[in-house]
Amino acid sequence: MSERLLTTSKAMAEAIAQEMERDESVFVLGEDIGAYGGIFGATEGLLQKFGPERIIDTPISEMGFIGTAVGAATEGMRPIAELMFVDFFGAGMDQIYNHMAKIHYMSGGNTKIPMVLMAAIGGSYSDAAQHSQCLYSLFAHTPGIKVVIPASPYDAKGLMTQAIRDDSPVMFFFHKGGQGLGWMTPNPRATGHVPEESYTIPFGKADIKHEGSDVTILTVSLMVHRCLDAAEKLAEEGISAEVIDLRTLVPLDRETIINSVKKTHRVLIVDEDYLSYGMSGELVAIIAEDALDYLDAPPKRLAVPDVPIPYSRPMEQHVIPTIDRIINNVKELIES
Amino acid sequence: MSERLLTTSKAMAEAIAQEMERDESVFVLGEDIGAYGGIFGATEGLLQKFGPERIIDTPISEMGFIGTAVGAATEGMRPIAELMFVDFFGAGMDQIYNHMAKIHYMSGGNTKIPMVLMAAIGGSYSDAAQHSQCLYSLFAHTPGIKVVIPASPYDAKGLMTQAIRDDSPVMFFFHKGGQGLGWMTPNPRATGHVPEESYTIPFGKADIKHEGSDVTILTVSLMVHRCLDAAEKLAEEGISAEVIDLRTLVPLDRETIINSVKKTHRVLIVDEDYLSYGMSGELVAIIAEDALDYLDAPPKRLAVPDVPIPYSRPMEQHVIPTIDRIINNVKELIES
Amino acid sequence: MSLDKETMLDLYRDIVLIRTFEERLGVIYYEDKLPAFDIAAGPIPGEMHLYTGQEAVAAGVCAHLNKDDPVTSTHRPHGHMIAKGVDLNPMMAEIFGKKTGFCQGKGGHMHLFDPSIHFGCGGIVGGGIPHAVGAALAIKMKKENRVAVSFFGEGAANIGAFHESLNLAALWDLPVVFVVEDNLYAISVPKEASTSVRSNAERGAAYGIPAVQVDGQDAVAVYEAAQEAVNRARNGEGPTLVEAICYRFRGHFEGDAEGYLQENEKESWKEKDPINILGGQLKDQGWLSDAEAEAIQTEMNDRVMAAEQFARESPYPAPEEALDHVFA
Amino acid sequence: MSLDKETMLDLYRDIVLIRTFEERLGVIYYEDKLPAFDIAAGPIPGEMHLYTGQEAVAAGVCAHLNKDDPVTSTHRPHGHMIAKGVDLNPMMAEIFGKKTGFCQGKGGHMHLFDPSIHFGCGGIVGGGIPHAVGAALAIKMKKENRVAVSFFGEGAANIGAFHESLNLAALWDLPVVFVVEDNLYAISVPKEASTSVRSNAERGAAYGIPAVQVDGQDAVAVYEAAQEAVNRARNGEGPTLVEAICYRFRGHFEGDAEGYLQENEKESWKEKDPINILGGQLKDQGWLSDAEAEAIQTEMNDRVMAAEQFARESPYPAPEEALDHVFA
Ligand SMILES: Cc1ncc(C[n+]2csc(CCOP(=O)(O)OP(=O)(O)O)c2C)c(N)n1
Ligand SMILES: Cc1ncc(C[n+]2csc(CCOP(=O)(O)OP(=O)(O)O)c2C)c(N)n1
Ligand SMILES: [Mg+2]
Ligand SMILES: [Mg+2]
Repeated sequence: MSERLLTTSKAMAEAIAQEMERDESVFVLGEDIGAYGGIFGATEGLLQKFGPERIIDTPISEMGFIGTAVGAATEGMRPIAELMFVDFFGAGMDQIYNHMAKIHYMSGGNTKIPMVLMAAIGGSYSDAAQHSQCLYSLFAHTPGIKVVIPASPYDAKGLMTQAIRDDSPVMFFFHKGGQGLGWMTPNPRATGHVPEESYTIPFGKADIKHEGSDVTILTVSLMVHRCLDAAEKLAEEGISAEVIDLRTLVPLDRETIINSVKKTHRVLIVDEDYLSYGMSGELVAIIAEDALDYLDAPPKRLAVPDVPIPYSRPMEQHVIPTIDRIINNVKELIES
Repeated sequence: MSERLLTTSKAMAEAIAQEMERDESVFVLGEDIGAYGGIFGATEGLLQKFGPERIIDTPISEMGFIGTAVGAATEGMRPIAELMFVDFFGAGMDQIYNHMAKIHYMSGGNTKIPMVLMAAIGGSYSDAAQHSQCLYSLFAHTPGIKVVIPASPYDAKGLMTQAIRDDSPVMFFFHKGGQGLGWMTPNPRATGHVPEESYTIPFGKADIKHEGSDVTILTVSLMVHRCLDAAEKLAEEGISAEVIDLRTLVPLDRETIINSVKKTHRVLIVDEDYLSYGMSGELVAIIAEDALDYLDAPPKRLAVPDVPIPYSRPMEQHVIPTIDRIINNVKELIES
Repeated sequence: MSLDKETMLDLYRDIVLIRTFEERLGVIYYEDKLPAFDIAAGPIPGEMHLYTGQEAVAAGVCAHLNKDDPVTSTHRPHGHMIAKGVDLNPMMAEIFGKKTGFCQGKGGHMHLFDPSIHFGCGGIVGGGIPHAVGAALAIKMKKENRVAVSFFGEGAANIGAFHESLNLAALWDLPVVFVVEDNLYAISVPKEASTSVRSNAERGAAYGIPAVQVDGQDAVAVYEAAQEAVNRARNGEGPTLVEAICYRFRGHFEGDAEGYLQENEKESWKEKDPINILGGQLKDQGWLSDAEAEAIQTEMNDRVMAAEQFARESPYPAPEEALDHVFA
Repeated sequence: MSLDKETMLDLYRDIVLIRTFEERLGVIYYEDKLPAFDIAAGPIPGEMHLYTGQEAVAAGVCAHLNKDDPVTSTHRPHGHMIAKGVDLNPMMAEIFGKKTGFCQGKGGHMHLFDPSIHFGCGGIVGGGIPHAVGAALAIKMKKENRVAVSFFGEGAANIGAFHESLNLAALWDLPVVFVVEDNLYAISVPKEASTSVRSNAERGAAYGIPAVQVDGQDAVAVYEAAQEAVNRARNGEGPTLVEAICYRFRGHFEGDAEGYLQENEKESWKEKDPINILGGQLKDQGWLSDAEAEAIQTEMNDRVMAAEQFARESPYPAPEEALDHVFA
């Protein structure tokens, strides 16, 4: 009997639908999440299932509708707000940063904000500087927000269900190139087995998506796919790379990272976010803190080299990590 | 003949005044920067000198007036916008992040945004979670913004003059506790010699504010003051700490950092911003990349432990680095 | 002026209580801060924004609210919270940063949260307006007949969140009342320098929201305008914008030199003290004797003193508690 | 309908040029993307928002502008840029991501900057509105008599930046014209679901800004409304809000399935094609023969083809150029 295959976007929509059936207080709001089904398909079919009272198309008012979600959460609802592209965060950042993330703490725990803010990330399709960013590092730097970044349909469903049930604010980042959309570059890893019944994946558990012994590769999101492709090619050359999908940056699975580095003694971080003052630096730092003496070579970081994402294809491919550059970095690391 | 002493706020106002006299296209806009002289004194006396046409009090419209500054910059002006508390960035973040920082790049260099966005940072006076943040790491993570953080009146004037003359957007962060304001906790290091004539300090040059040989302390802003106090106390115990004031995070003076670490073999980073995914991680990362074999102990990070800033004094003092905790961290580092 | 004795006396008692609370804070705040003012020192460190002078607005609006009607407030929240019927002890304790405060010392004067009266506030201008919209949306989704109220200043009416919130509330026909307290200034910036129309009530039309301007120093006038607005919301007839013209008798925050004021401006406004206006109306009716006014003042002094004593005697949180409550 | 032949023919030529440019892009865009649509493939990858159907608005407004009048636009910028008098070659080259583009390939279709005509745009809704305010402030500070214009959609009128910008422009009495192009939708969200008033012109009163609604399919009507607005700004009489009711004949972006449309909605709007409306008016006057119309179409075909050829023959930037231009 064959497994049921789903795209990531359908896996997300299924998780949301199952939680909405389970819990009346769950609802979704955002731009084009109703009739359109979400620009990236994350809410496809939900309007038909649950109607406009619980699947609410909003005006272009990020500050307003994210703040609305925060306010509804203080009154016992469990809102899911979609930001569409994460690049639009700036239009609603005050509500994200000073309210969603801080109210529970400022209230000494007497006021909970159980909400999910989901957003599409990433580039490699020439959408340029204002529609191709990742930015998860910004939010991982913010106390009070859990940061979830699935890289497979299975993880997307389990982590979304977990996020909706969590009593803290969760930002859920999905990569446009990993949704399995008909209009994006085909990506076999965007479709996979997803159980029909509801299930959760705990936060703070990284997933070793490819075991290896020569080098540890730490990454998230679409870069997991590229690192897996790279690992397969490297295997053909006898290089054994361990690809760790962190899955959540907050909480972070420090233990899995450190154990792998202690095993391989070499680490490459692959990050589609900007290089400096972000995820890649933090990961190097915790390794230097907990596994300094195990390192046979300086950790390497492959990330967007502190430039906005350029439009033109040759330039964009130069700044977003590619399979070839991942392979080359691993080889340099092995040789060093 | 005795040196002229100035507070940091007066040094900033003097730099702005001298540049406004020098260049007609320089003007200031923001909330309470006119008659009030800026909540933190950075524009004191400017309204009287230059009038309301060039010293413009704005409504509470961060998105509007920061975007106004961006637009004026595209038409040849050199605006200085004051955000008051950096904590308010969220109300104008889209203009900062997607426009101020990116227009020059997106335009292929055909459109310059020569503007300064200045903001007060920091806590230690019980202003709680929404008025005590530092957040410079967020902006240092953003390609296209230069990040300047002076720690003395002399540096404040020279770096402000440099910032105003720079053709790229500059964010200028000054610490409330370092302004030398009459209503803040007295801070001798907030007053110092400032030459009357105009001068500049180049970006990307860290300043070794206290030479030492046993341990390197990397820091910025008010934490420079606390690290200097700590270094003096440590000296009495025969521990020689080198305190490096980074002064600008973008560009970063990698060379001075690496050279010091190669000399001391031990490094402590003291950061009033949140611990994870920020400045402290980036600094550890570049040291691990360039000086791994010189480290006699894992680098240490003393920063706000990923919590919002609590209001109540005992809790706030527990999360913002203090002289005592700096001293203890140095000793642990020496002993390890 | 058509209210019954009970109602007017309740308003009067609220106003006197708020005034007494604020003026007492205005004394405590300076303990150990002078002679050389140090904002970080004393039993109540940090910024302090007092509501003295605007009491009639909070009292007149909250008189129509039940404990379970959500209210969002600002950096100047004490009056709204007291009018909403808060327990003064944990409120004062929070302002003192004590473990017995509503927020266990994490919030302080600008960040007071009391779920038992559905009250929240914050230090970011405009930040609370969308929260009231969200609370009203929750109410509508649950088919309850509660009403959400958002208080904010005329300065906040120029920030984007105001526009987005009023549009959403009108679009979705939500049970929410927006109360603009126009006290003429945003810190030092006068309304003429911040607001392109004479009255924020004129902005209701941009959303199809009924709007009304009222004398914010006159509790009865506020009461009547708020009654209509709250009833409209409770009856499912959507949002209202209430603009109350008022004045703060103290600086924007304690320590404000107020160099931006016109000469005699404050003095002339003090002739419109809400306590005297309402007190006069009560006395005209023969509903309040000097002795009764005395008695009310004494009662409120006692209540505030009791709260102060509770706060002073309460312990501080342990330093390590700073690490709690980041996540639920 | 009171314009002279020259003016009307100029409008007609602008509209035909924009239409020809957009419809050609609508063909090129799909090269190498089909049969299985891949947004990343082909000579023009990424999103593509075309202006077809709304040409009369750009033409009617920009007819009153000089090269040095700043214009800020949106994610749907081609029409405004062409009406502003752009050189088509570097514009097309930028859309192709070539080194010869205005932005050397860094911007692309949503991020076109040409300082020689003081034009900028961007992909963030509402992002350009404050830029026009800032440009107008610069003009006022320099005591010039230029005028800034900001184009944006009815969807953008619900974001905070709209509110803040109009308030600032009115407060400071700036030479700026705000043009809301109401094409009934923000992607899939119809105006009724996004806007709490029938007409955004009603929102001018919230800022004391004169506002006018005009038929955006009728170039002459737009021209006349814009004339008054631009003159008002040039004469130092402050901002104006112009609302143009219009319709996009293609999806929000290429690839849009448009499942959200009403039946026959688009067909009926196509009866209001700005080319036919203006063309009809010209023909009624005897100012445009079929042959002349043909000739204009042919000329515009040639211009667009020349730009396309220039773009296709231009080199791509070198990959390493991605590292340039982060800082000035
Ligand atoms: C987004 C934001 N910008 C600026 C500030 C600084 N600030 C605090 S209160 C205030 C004035 C508020 O004026 P108004 O809304 O009229 O309220 P009032 O103080 O008069 O009661 C300002 C500018 C802030 N807290 N938040
Ligand atoms: C701040 C922000 N939110 C959302 C989007 C996504 N988005 C791009 S265009 C668009 C619709 C804009 O509608 P409108 O302003 O009416 O312009 P139109 O597309 O109709 O020309 C949306 C929601 C964005 N680019 N920026
Ligand atoms: Mg006010
Ligand atoms: Mg539209």
